[in-house]
Amino acid sequence: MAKLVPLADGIAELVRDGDTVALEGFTHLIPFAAGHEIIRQGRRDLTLVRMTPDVVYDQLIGAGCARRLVFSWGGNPGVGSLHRFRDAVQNSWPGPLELEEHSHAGMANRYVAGASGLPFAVLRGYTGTDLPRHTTNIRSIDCPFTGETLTAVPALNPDVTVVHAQRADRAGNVQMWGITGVQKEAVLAARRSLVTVEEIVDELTPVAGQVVLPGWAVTAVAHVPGGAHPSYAHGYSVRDNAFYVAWDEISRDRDTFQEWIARHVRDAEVQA
Amino acid sequence: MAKLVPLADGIAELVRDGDTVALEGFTHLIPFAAGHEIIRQGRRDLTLVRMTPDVVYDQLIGAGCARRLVFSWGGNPGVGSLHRFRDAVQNSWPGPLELEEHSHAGMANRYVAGASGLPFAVLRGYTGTDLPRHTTNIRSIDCPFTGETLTAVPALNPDVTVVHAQRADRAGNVQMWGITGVQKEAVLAARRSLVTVEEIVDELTPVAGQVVLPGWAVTAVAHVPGGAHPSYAHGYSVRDNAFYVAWDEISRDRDTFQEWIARHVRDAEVQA
Amino acid sequence: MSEQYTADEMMTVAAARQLRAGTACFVGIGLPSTAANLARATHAPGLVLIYESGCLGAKPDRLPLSIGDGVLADTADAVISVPEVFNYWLQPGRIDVGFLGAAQLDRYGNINTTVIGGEYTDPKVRLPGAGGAPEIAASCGEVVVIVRQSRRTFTERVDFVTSVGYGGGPGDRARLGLRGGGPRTVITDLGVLEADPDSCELTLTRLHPGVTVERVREATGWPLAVADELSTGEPPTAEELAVLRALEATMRTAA
Amino acid sequence: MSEQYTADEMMTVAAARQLRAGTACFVGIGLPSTAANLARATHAPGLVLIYESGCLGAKPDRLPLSIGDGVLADTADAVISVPEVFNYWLQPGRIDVGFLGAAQLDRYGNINTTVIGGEYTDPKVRLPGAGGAPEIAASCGEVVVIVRQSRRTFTERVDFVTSVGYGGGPGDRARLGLRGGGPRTVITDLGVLEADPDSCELTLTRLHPGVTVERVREATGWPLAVADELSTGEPPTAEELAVLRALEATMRTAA
Repeated sequence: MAKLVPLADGIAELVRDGDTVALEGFTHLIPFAAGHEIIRQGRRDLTLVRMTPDVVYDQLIGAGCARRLVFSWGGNPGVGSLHRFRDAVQNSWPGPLELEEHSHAGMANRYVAGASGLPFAVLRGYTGTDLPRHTTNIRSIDCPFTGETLTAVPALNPDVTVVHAQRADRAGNVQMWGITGVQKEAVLAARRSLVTVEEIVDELTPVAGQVVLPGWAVTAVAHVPGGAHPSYAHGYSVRDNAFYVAWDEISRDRDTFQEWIARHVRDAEVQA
Repeated sequence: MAKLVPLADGIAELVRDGDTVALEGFTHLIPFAAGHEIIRQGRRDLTLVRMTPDVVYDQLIGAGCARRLVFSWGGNPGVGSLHRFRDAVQNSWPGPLELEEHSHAGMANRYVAGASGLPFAVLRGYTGTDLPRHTTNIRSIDCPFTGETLTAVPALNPDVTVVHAQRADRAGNVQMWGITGVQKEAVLAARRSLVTVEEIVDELTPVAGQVVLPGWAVTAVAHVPGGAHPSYAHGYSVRDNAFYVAWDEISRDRDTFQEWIARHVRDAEVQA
Repeated sequence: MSEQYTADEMMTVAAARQLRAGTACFVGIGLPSTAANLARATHAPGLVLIYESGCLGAKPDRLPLSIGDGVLADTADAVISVPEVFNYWLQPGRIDVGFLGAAQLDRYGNINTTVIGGEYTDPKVRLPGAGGAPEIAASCGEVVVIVRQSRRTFTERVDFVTSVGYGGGPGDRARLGLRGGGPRTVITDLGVLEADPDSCELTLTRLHPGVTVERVREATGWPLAVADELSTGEPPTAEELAVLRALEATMRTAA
Repeated sequence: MSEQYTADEMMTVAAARQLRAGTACFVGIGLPSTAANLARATHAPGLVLIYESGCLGAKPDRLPLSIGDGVLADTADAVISVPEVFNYWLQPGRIDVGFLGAAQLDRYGNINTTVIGGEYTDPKVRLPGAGGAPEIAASCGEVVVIVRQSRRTFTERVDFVTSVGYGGGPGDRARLGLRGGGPRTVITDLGVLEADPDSCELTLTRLHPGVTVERVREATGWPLAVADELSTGEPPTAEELAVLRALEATMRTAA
């Protein structure tokens, strides 16, 4: 059964310096509060894994938590570039950022292999692109029946995956709905997992489109209402699109970014 | 968009002599009425594919529709043997039945590969068993990253898959819920598909646990209330366990079986 | 304590006692499902039942009549697709205990549920086949086999290896790359056999009350290993019997 | 007909006109989503919109602000996982039309959205990267590229091949095993380019009203092929403009 823990304790216990960490959530249900707690606790040398390094990874990268990024699309959705990500890649600020770059199909399948206890996944992907030239983690494989050549990618098995969900019950069973992305796979692929939730309830009433993660497959659950802001939790909040737009300005300049992190993350009043 | 058709027309158009046919449904939602229509129309030389050749395939085999069976568990669930299946294998009655035998994990992954447009699937399976000795459709494959040896099975791509579902709307969008087994994969893996449904509605209201197949991914839909009997449709009917028990007696003897098929299938009053 | 009970009831109760709360258990219909539900209704309320139809954490209030019984979907924590059961839950080793039956079983716990006698293509008896068993046997933390004991079933050599136990003996599971622990325990209507940690051979470690070693030997088609410290199991308690019979009554009512 | 409109509006309208009812279309946020929703609201109400966030058959009544906008999940025929989008829907070739943007594009429709200038490990400009594009480009029945035309974007050689068009020319897609049709059409703010069926080279086939061939040549970083029968597209109709502007207004309100 998943333990119910305060967010700070969950991060302290489950996310360690040097870990491979996946914060997933596809536009919806992005675990921003957990990302901020990682910054507050000053984690270092993380390998950050995520299909779409959104503003949450821009913040972690700019705050100096990351050594390496494994990803498939690094932008501010609907707005433009991630300036901290770009500054790290182009100017090694605040430090160098090693990249391992994939396509969405490749990343999704890497999580699927990880969740399935397989060492690799097979897909029709990457062929003819320049992506395989920059990592040994994209290889070819021949079908043992037809002889056709396909692409193989290795399983992703993060040390810890963090996701946000709408609800959990007291046994740590987690329920999410709306766009649920690759979260089930990311949690099941990980050695440890932390789920932040909008609400803890006595009983999970069924919802159409729900994904349920049984408590015995989750390490810890933290009650963090609003923990996806500026992303959203379907049925609880709406996406703060204005913040995503504002982030473009905040993040463009190193000083402005650092002031924002100091005020809104490092020195922020945090619930116990 | 899927066409709405009478069952007889759907079978006449989509199921042809010599076809590879999958009727799926895992205990729940087994398309019995469609199976009976295949018998009535006298299809021959079918390769029948199904994880659990239940009573429905016992009937098709006994009625002489099948030349070959691809499966992973051939029993009368909770009751015992499938006598027509056994008689075909042990005594070639009413004709010889070629077998290709897998495990559930292998069959499920063969459908997944078929639905995914891949020629094969990889799993940890079959190792050390005698199953690979009897088919060339179970082979080994090495992970291009770790060197570990795993098992490969080829994709299943039936000529036609038939499933039963609770509801469809007039555009042929199909909705099923409860235990949904491998039906989505079986439909998506097939070249053509027919879905029989309990009800045609103006609008599909969301249901927890639903699987929705968009009408543009389905070939035809037929309105066949009760079309899963003696299996069941969650929310519409309950499993006729007494029939499954009675089938043991009906099917044990060739003559009793043939009388039953004559009376209840071949000469049955069928809705238009 | 002194109530009358059948050998099958003793077998089911012994199987239920193997299961501990907080573990996840892959159950098939029949004796495994009865035993698992008995455990959940008595000493192991937190036992997580997983049915291959896709029901994770099913909590049926009656015995399901098939692995696709609606009561399983209605009471499950999550209902998932069949590919997901095998790929995301069984294969990675998330399931602690797998329950299997057997038509034939050898001293290394290799199981046959496929064909008996004759050639594979022309068998004397055609059985249902593999189902989920090969991968349950491969991947669960441990396997518990429930099977009535007789010379026909407990054979020197199985006619077909449907599910691998310890193969030909020590080291074979590792050589084959099977990651689960294998058949640690075989529960029969006569007693309990456990795989010897060194030889991997199934060894009689416990007799059900009133059963003699001689009787178990007679029901075994190979020279049976018997533990030095052979114990006798407790008969079913009044509560175990009452709950078991109430569960079985729900099955008759529903059918 | 004689209303004022911008070059971007013309581009969006031209893209929308490419889409036919009854086809399934993989759309990203921005111009593709606007064009697809314009098509659905005008001549192609039966157009099936697929967003990589997992929304199949989304029918938003306003423009979504991200591919994970709640309005997409609320109005979709089905919401599925991201692995399922790529494995069950895109990869097997179920999707007729894929819409892509580009930071750089060459004459064979090869697309760069990864890095510009410098080395890959030390680029002048780091772009977002691949996302779903490589497999959209590989597997959709055909690809429509929407991109503003300039020498910076329409380059002799892309700095990084993120998504393959026709590779180095005829036969390359087949050699690479890419099963979709590739970039048949490129719609820009100046006109429409189509891949020549023989040479695979992007060829100017249509100008937007008021645009000259000379202007398109100047905005192209390679010697541009021009069709013998060069047509001029219709300007946006009053209805197209009204619907487009109403859609874009919903975006401003929501943000």
